[in-house]
Amino acid sequence: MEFLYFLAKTGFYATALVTLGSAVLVVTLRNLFHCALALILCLLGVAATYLYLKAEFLAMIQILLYIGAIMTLLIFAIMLTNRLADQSVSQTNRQSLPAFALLAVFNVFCIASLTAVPWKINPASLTAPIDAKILGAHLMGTYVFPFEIISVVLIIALVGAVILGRTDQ
Amino acid sequence: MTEFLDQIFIIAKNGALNFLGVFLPDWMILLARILISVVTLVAIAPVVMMYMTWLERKVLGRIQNRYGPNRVGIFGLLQPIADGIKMLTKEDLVPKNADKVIHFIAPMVIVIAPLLVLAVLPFGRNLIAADLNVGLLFFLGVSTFGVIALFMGSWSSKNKYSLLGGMRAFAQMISYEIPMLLSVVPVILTTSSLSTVAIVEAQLQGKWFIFTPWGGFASLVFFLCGVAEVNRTPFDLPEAESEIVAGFHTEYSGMKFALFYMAEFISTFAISGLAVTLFLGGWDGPGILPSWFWFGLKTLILILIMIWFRGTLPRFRVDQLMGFAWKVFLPFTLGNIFIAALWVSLPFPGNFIADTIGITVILTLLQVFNRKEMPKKRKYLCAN
Amino acid sequence: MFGWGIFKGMLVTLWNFLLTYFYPKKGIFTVQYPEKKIPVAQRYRNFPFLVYDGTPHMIRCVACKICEAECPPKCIYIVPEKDPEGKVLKKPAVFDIDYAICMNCGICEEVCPFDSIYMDHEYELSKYQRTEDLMAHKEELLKPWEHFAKIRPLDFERIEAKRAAKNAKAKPAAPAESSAQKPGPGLIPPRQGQEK
Amino acid sequence: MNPIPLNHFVIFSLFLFSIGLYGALTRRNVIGILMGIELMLNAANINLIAFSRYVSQSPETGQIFAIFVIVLAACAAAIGLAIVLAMYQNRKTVRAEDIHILKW
Repeated sequence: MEFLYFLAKTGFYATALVTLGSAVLVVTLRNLFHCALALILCLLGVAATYLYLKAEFLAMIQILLYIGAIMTLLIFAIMLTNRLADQSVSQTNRQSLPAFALLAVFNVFCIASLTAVPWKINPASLTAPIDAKILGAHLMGTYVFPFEIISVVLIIALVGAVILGRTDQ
Repeated sequence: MTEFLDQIFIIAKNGALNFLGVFLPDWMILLARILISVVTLVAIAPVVMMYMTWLERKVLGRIQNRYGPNRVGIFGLLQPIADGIKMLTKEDLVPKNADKVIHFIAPMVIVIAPLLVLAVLPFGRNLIAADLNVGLLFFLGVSTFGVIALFMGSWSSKNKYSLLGGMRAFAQMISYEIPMLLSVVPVILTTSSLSTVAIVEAQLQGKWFIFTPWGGFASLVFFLCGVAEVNRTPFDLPEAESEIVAGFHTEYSGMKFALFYMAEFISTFAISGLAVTLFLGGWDGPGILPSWFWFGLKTLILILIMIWFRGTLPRFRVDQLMGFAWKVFLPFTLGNIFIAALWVSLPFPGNFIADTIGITVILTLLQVFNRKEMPKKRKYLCAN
Repeated sequence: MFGWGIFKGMLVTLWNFLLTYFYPKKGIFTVQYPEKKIPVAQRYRNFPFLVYDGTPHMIRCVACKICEAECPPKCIYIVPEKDPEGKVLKKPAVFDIDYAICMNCGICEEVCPFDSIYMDHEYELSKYQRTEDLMAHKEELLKPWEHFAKIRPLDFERIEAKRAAKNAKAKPAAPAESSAQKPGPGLIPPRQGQEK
Repeated sequence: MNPIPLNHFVIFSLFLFSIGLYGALTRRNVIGILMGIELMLNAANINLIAFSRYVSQSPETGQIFAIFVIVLAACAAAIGLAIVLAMYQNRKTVRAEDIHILKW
């Protein structure tokens, strides 16, 4: 059985590579629609990492909400504004080099500090099963106030989006 | 005997695995166990699709007082194979300034979505490929995949008609996905579990959800949203030949077009299978016949109803199509969740009365608010 | 009620569906073409054919070329036979009808004084070449008089009666005047009557 | 069976976050910037769930926060795209550089 766990771990690194690869594609591709599809692949990779973290409910919510709702919105926006986005001109503005250098420094600094910290792993919570029922209980239990505020924020955001996007007849 | 027949596939699979176990390491056996169910599903789905096209052409023929295909094979049984060969030999056109990469990938991605859904369907007693405890959510998540793949197809072929068709299909599938999602919530509410196997177990011994007051209407809404999700008549505007050439798969020919076709039929099978699991008690049926037979029979009946729709109903106009989803289905399913909550919380006599009152209130409210759109009673002058 | 119209519509299709299985005579009317064929009406006319009595040499046509002159699209081509001395005989050596041009109007049948050309009921005439194969030569056109009796029995009786009367009159060498048309049993045969 | 060390998840989400940030900083098209932001939000989500699974006493808190983050990402995307559409209709441009004066 040892080989299977080895397979599972390599599986994680493979998904991580695929996700990072498609994330790089999102940032560098010229054609915006290809970027959106690369982003979808990246989101799928993130959903797969949730599965590795034994958060199935989150993985399904991610696929349903992120890819189903947000990406659909994004693709609609890309299509509506596609006539102006000419691909001939370079897609990145002048700050690309300094930004890249800064980020490289930031990464090196973060990795150095993060790997040095001895995380206190709590083995009990590693295998604790979390399914929709427990999440639901907590959402309705201890986190009911943020839950209500979120729904209010959602309503306001959607109404605002409709007013903003509406072409005044 | 019936127990043996009922579990015949499981016994066959275990037999094969024990046989393999002799000379394979045990972790390989675990992989083989998964592989067998995956391979059978991926092999069965196209065969089911082929013979659904045959069934559809025969039944549609009979509805229109003519024979269906009966030349190839005894009752036209080899017709799907003939269609397959025809599709394989047809030339595969790619438009000049189409987006080559996406145009090539789209048919592949659109077939993946319905195939993934089959993994979650409980075909018989412990005859399910992947018993996830988020099975239902998996189905709804994956069905959004078909929407994205459909848009990839229509956008990449850079053709006005396919873009228009793609836009309409996109809008239709999104606006019918929400009522579908909400019509499933009452089922989750009563069985308090997302796994499809638990849902079927909650409906054993004939206590199907379709007989409960909220279940009957929720199954109707789910089934109609399923028909819309699959782009079949009367919601087949996006690929209607009369409106916009052929909608999103205008620029596809040969095997790629066959893949779009296959995706539609496999998702028809998957959605009727799911409707059976959610509302018609999955594999629940009198013990004499095996459990997977009952699942097959009920799914076949639902598929026949969808074909029956195709033989009778005219097509919706675009605005009626959208209006129907947002003005009739959505408010009804929202109210239905409340009624299902009443059904679960109240004791036996109370919940029937409460539910019937609730449903009549909702239906009258719907009729009142949709008064404008409802077609007036036409008075034909030469009627008498 | 909201869905009543849809419900009635569905019942109609269900009724038709069941009809084709349990009461096929009323329901399904498809004729499986190659195995069974729909019988053609007597007055149906397709491309003409030449008649011969007994053996193909006894061809009735005397190459008088009236039909060639009368044919509107000019698709008939006749060359009379010549005996060794060069005298024109009363038989056609070459009698071609171009099926591609013929519009099967039936005028040649009406003008032919010797009852030698009639419209046929043969409709399975698909060929490979438009020019060579559709040019029907004399050999392909020749069909026995019994064939005509089989496909158009009523007309057969009427013409036989007319020919018999003409022969009887010709024998006593009385001057031939056109005998009154014997009123046949109604020129348009009722549809059921043709299956004798 | 030792699980995947926590550091690997943290480094993975760090890379994802920096790619997203790079995208948001350098992308010329506004929708490209929005995509960068989506990437950064996802990276944050991974961290939330990884830490709640490995370190915290009650593992479900991370997942609940992740749900809230997804919902808020949806609101942000909706508003962002509405702004993009309004910008596209009024100023006929999708490039971020053209919107550099605060008044209309």
